[in-house]
Amino acid sequence: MSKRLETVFAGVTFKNPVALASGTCGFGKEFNEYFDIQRLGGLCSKGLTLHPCLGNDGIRVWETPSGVMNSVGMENPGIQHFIDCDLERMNALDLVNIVNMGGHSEEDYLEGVALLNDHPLDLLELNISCPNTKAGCMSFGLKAEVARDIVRKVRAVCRHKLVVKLSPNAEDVVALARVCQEEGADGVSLTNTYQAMAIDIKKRRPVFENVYAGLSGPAIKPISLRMVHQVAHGVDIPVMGIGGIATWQDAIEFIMAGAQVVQIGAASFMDPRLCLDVIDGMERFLEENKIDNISEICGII
Amino acid sequence: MSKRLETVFAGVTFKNPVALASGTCGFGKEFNEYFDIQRLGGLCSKGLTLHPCLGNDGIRVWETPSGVMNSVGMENPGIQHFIDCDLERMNALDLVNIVNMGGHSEEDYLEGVALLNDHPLDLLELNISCPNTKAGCMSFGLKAEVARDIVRKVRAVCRHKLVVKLSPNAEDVVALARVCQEEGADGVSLTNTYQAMAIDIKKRRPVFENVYAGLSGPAIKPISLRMVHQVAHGVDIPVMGIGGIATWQDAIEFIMAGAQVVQIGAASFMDPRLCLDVIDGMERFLEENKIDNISEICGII
Amino acid sequence: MAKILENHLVADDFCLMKVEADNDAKMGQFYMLRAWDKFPVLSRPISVFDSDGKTVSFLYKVVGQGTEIFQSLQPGADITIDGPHGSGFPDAQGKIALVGGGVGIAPLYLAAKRLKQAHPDSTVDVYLGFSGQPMLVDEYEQAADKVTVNVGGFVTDDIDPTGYDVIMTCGPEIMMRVLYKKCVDAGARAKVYVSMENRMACGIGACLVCTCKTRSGNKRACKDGPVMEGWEVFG
Amino acid sequence: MAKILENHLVADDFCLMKVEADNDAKMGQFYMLRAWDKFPVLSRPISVFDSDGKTVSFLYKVVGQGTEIFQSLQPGADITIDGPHGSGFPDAQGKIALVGGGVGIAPLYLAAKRLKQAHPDSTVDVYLGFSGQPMLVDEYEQAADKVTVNVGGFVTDDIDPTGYDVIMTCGPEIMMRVLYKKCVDAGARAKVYVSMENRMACGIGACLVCTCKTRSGNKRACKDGPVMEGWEVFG
Ligand SMILES: Cc1cc2nc3c(=O)[nH]c(=O)nc-3n(C[C@H](O)[C@H](O)[C@H](O)COP(=O)(O)OP(=O)(O)OC[C@H]3O[C@@H](n4cnc5c(N)ncnc54)[C@H](O)[C@@H]3O)c2cc1C
Ligand SMILES: Cc1cc2nc3c(=O)[nH]c(=O)nc-3n(C[C@H](O)[C@H](O)[C@H](O)COP(=O)(O)OP(=O)(O)OC[C@H]3O[C@@H](n4cnc5c(N)ncnc54)[C@H](O)[C@@H]3O)c2cc1C
Ligand SMILES: Cc1cc2nc3c(=O)[nH]c(=O)nc-3n(C[C@H](O)[C@H](O)[C@H](O)COP(=O)(O)O)c2cc1C
Ligand SMILES: Cc1cc2nc3c(=O)[nH]c(=O)nc-3n(C[C@H](O)[C@H](O)[C@H](O)COP(=O)(O)O)c2cc1C
Ligand code: FES
Ligand code: FES
Repeated sequence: MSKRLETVFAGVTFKNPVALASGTCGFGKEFNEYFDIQRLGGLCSKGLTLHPCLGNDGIRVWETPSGVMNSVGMENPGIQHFIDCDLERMNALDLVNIVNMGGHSEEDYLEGVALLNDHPLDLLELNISCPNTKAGCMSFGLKAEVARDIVRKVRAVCRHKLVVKLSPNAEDVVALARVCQEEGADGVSLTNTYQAMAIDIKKRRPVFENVYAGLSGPAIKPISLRMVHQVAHGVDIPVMGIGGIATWQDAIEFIMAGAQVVQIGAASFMDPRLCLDVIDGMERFLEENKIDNISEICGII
Repeated sequence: MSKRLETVFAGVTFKNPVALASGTCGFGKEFNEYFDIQRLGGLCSKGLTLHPCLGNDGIRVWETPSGVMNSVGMENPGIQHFIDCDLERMNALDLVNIVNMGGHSEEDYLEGVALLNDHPLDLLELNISCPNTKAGCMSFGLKAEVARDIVRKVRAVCRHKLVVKLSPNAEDVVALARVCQEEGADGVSLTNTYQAMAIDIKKRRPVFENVYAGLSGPAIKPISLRMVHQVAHGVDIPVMGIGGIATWQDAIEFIMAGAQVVQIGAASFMDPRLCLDVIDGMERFLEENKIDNISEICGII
Repeated sequence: MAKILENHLVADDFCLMKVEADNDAKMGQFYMLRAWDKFPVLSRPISVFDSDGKTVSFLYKVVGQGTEIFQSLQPGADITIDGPHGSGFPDAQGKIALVGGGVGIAPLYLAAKRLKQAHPDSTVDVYLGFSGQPMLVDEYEQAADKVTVNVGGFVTDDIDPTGYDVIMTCGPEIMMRVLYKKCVDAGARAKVYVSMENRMACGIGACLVCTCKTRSGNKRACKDGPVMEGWEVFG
Repeated sequence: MAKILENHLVADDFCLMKVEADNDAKMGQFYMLRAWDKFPVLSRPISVFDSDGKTVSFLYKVVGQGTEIFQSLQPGADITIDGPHGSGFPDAQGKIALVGGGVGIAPLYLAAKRLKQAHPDSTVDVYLGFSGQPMLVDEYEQAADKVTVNVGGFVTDDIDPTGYDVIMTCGPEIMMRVLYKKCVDAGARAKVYVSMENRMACGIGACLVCTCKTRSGNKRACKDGPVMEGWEVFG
C-alpha cells in the first residue's frame, strides 16, 4: 500500500482513514479471525462505561429498509475489565486505538476518564449520543449548553486526545460541534444512531422494550453526510464521518464533505470484510485520479 | 367498503385515513388516469405559493438506499392559477381536499392564506418545512418561537381549518407541535423530508445545485414514526403521520403510534396504485382483528 | 406484469429485451420498468425501441443497479412495464434525419420504421454515434434509407443539417445541444426535436422532478416530453 | 460464494437447500446466509441441517423477504454461506432425546446422525412437533432410534423426560421453556440443552444484539451459543 491514504487526525496518524465504528466490532477480536484487522486505519472499542453493564432486555435488533435498528443499551464489561483484558492487545495493534466511552451520569464519565488516564490509548471517543439507555448518554448530547458542561468537565480531567461523538438527534449539531471545539475537544465524530421506532402491529406494542432504538445503516447516509458537511464547515477541529457508509464511494463522499476519517458500522453486518473493499476502493480511486494523498480531496465540497 | 376505516380529523370526515402527500401527486389528475382517486381518503395538493414558482435548477431527484432525495423547490403555478384551474375539480371529488401552501416570506404566507380564504377547501396544510427553497419555508419550521410567530399570524387571518406540516429537521419537533396547538392549529402533519446531501464524486461537487435536498421514502420511516409517536403523545390536536409509508403495515404502525390519518409520498413512485394496496390491507387487518373502527387502535401505543 | 420473451446482449453492456405487451406505443415514448419489489425505490424509464401492439422491445445500457437486474432476467420471467408514457416524436415527412448518440439511438429505430411506413416517399437518414462497439446497424439499415455510423468521434460532425426538413435527436444533452447549435449556425430550415431524458420519479407528470425549464415555460419531460422542440430547450 | 446443488419445497413453506461447502460443521451450528448485495442489510442465520464436509444442507421456513429470496434460487446459483458459527450441541451419550418444534427441528437431524455415529450404543429419540404438514419424518427415522411426531398439539406433551440422560431442544422459546419446566417438575436427571435463536446482526460475536441474559451472565447466542444449558436460560 502506498501512503496515499495516510491521514493525520488531531495529531494521530492513521495509515488509512477507515475505522470500524463503536459497538459493531467488539474489541476487534472476532474480526481478526476474518482478516488481519491491522489493515484498518483504526478501531473503536465497544462503548465502555465505568461499571459493567448488562444492556437492554428484549429484542435488540430490527431490520428496516436499508437500515438496522439496535437497542443494545451499552452492554459492556466495564472500563476496568477492558483495561485488564483488552487494552494492551488493542494498543499492540498497528492501527489507531480509539476507546469509546459512555456514561449514565456525570460522575460515570469523570471517573471513567480518570481510570483511562493512567493507560495509553490513541483517542478517547466520548459518546454523548447513545439513544439506547434510559438515563444519561444521549441526554448529554441534545442541547449545546448541556453538552458544554459535560465536555468542559471531561476535558478538565482527560489527559488523552478527546473526540466527542455527536448525536444526529441533537437540536443543532453544528452548535454542538462548536461547543466541543470551544471546550477543547481535539475532534468530533458523527453521527451516532438516529432515534427511531418500530411497532409490532400483531402484538400491539413497540418492538423494543425501550420503545425507541437507534437507526443506522445505508438508509441514513444522506442525512449523516449532510451533517458532516455542515459540521466540517462549522468547526476547525477535525471530523470523523459516520453513518451508513457501505461502499468506497460513500467513504469518498464523506471525505469530500470534510471528514478526515470515516467509520463503518452497520455495513460490517453485510460482510465483516466490507471495510477492506472500502479501503481498496479508496486507494484505487486516488490512484486513478492521480491524487497523491487523500487530504487533497478532504473538504473540497 | 365498510365504515371501518372512517376517521374524523379535526372535524373533517375521511372515508379512510389514507391521503397522498403533497408534491408527489400533483393535483390528482395524473393519478386519476390510473384509478379512481376517490378511493382515497384525502389528497394533498402540490405545495402552492402566492406567486408562480419555477422551482430549482439542476438535478431534482436522486435515489438513495430505500430513499429518494428531491429538490423540486416548490415549483407550482401559484395560488391564483390553482384556484382558477384545479380547486373546483378537487372540491368536487369525494375525498378530503387538502391544500398545501408554502411561502418564501411572511407576506407570502399571509397573502396566500387571504386568497384561499374566499374559496372552499377542506383543510389547509401549512408547509413550514420544505428544505428545498433558498429563502423561507423550512427556516420557519426549525425553531419553536419562529414557528409560533408565523402560525399565530396565519391563524389570525385563516378561515380554513389549519394543519401545520412539521419538519423532521426541527430542533424539537414536540415543542414545535405544542406551539402549533397553542396558536390554534387544528392539527399537525409530519414529517416533511429530511435535509440530506449527495455528492457526485466524479464531478467533485454536490449532486444538487442547492447542495442539500430532502430525503424521504422507506429509509426514513423508523425516524418519522418515532416523531409521530412523540408528537401524538405531546399534543391534543390530531396528527397526520407521514414518512416512508409503503405498506399497509407501515400505515397501521403510524395509526397505532397516534396518527389519525396517514399520507403516502415517495412510495407512490414504486407504483401509483400502491395507496390502494395500503387501504385494502388496512381494511383487511381491521376485519381479521375484529376491529370495528380504526379509531380503536389509534394511539394505543 | 409482462412476460419477457427475449433478453440478450447486443454489444458490450447493451441489452435488447423483448416483452409481451397488450398496448402499442408511439415512437419516442417510454415505459417505466421494474423487476423488483421495493428496492430500489424508483422504476427505470426506458424508451421504446420497437413496438408492434403485441410486444415491445427495449434497448438498454447496463449502468447501475436497476439495469443490472434487468440484465439478469431470463426469458419467461416477469417484469412490470408501466406505460407507454410521454408525447413521443411527432409525425413528420420530407427529408428526415434521426441522430442518436450512445443508448440515445434506442428510440430512433421505431421512429425510422414508423416514419417510413407512414410516408414511404420521405427519406429517413439515421446517424448513429458510438463510443465503443457499434450495434444493431443492420436493423437500422433495414428501417432507414441511409445509416451513417460514427465510432469514437462526434456523430454531429457527420451530418449536414441544411439538407433536412426535420431532425430528431436523442442522446447526451451536450450532443443534442451541439447539433441544435450546428443547425442554427448553418441557418438550416430543419425543425429540430430533442428527447430529454431527465431523471424521473413518478414518470406520469405528478411529481415535477423531471422538469425542463424551456423557453415556453416549465415542461415535464415525462408527460409534456420527453420530446421537445430544440429551440425551446436550447434556443 | 457457494454453489447451490438443490433447493426445493419439502412441505408448505419449508425448503431444503443443499450447497457446496469446503468445511464441515458441527451439529447445532449455523451459517449466515446471503444471496443479495446490500438489501436487506442483514444476512440470515440458518442452522445446519446436514453436513458432510463437501456439502451442507439447510432446512428453512419461508417467512419473509430473506427466505423468500432463498426460495427463489435455482440449483447452480450462488449463495454466500459464512460459517459455520457458534458452539453447537455438545457430545453426549446414553439415552438422548432431541425435541424440535416447527423449523426448530432443523438442527436435530445432524445431531441425531452424529450422536448415533459417535455412540452407536446410545439411543437417540427424536420428537418432532408440527403445526401443519409434517415433513422429513423418514429422514429422521433413518437417523434416530425412534421418532415421535406431533401435529397440531404440544410436542412437549409426548415426552417423558425422566427416561433420558440428555435432552436437546430447539424451537419456539415457549416450547423450550415448557420442556425445561417439565424436566424440573418431574425431577428428571436429564441435562437439558436449548438452542437460542435470537435475532442476529454480525453473527460472529462482535455486536451484542443477540445477547441472552443467563444465570451465568450475558451470553452471545451467536458465539457462546446458540446452544446453552437449560438451567442457565430458564432456571
Ligand atoms: C425518458 C427516458 C428514456 C430513457 N431511455 C433509455 C433507453 O432506451 N435505454 C437506456 O439504456 N437508458 C434509457 N434511459 C436512461 C435510463 O433510465 C437510466 O440509464 C437508468 O435509469 C439507470 O438505472 P440504473 O439503476 O441501472 O442506474 P443507477 O444505479 O440509477 O445509476 C447509474 C448511473 O446511471 C446514470 N443515470 C441514472 N438515471 C439516469 C437518467 N434518467 N438519465 C441519465 N443517466 C441516468 C447515473 O448518472 C449513474 O451514473 C432513459 C431515461 C429517460 C428519462
Ligand atoms: C442461530 C439461528 C438459527 C436459525 N436456524 C434456522 C433454520 O434452520 N431454519 C429456519 O427456517 N430459520 C432459522 N432461524 C430463523 C431465521 O434466521 C429467520 O427465520 C430468518 O432470518 C427470517 O428471515 P426473513 O428475511 O425471511 O424474514 P424477515 O422478513 O426478516 O422476518 C419475517 C418474520 O420472521 C421472524 N424472524 C426474523 N428473524 C428471526 C429470528 N432470528 N428468529 C425468529 N424469528 C425471526 C420475524 O418475527 C418475522 O415475523 C434461525 C435463527 C437463528 C438465530
Ligand atoms: C449494534 C450497534 C451497537 C452500537 N454501539 C455503540 C456504542 O457502544 N457506542 C457508540 O458510540 N456507538 C455505538 N453504535 C453506533 C455506531 O458506532 C455508529 O455511530 C452508527 O451505527 C452509525 O454508523 P453506521 O450507519 O455505519 O452503522 C452502535 C451501532 C450499532 C449498530
Ligand atoms: C418529489 C417530492 C415533492 C414534494 N413536494 C412537497 C411540497 O410541495 N410540499 C410539501 O409540504 N411536501 C412536499 N414533499 C414532501 C412529502 O409531502 C412528504 O412529506 C415526504 O416526502 C415524506 O413522505 P414519504 O417518505 O412518504 O415521501 C415532497 C416530496 C417529494 C418526494
Ligand atoms: S417524473 Fe414525475 S413529473 Fe416527471
Ligand atoms: S449477532 Fe452480533 S454478537 Fe451475536
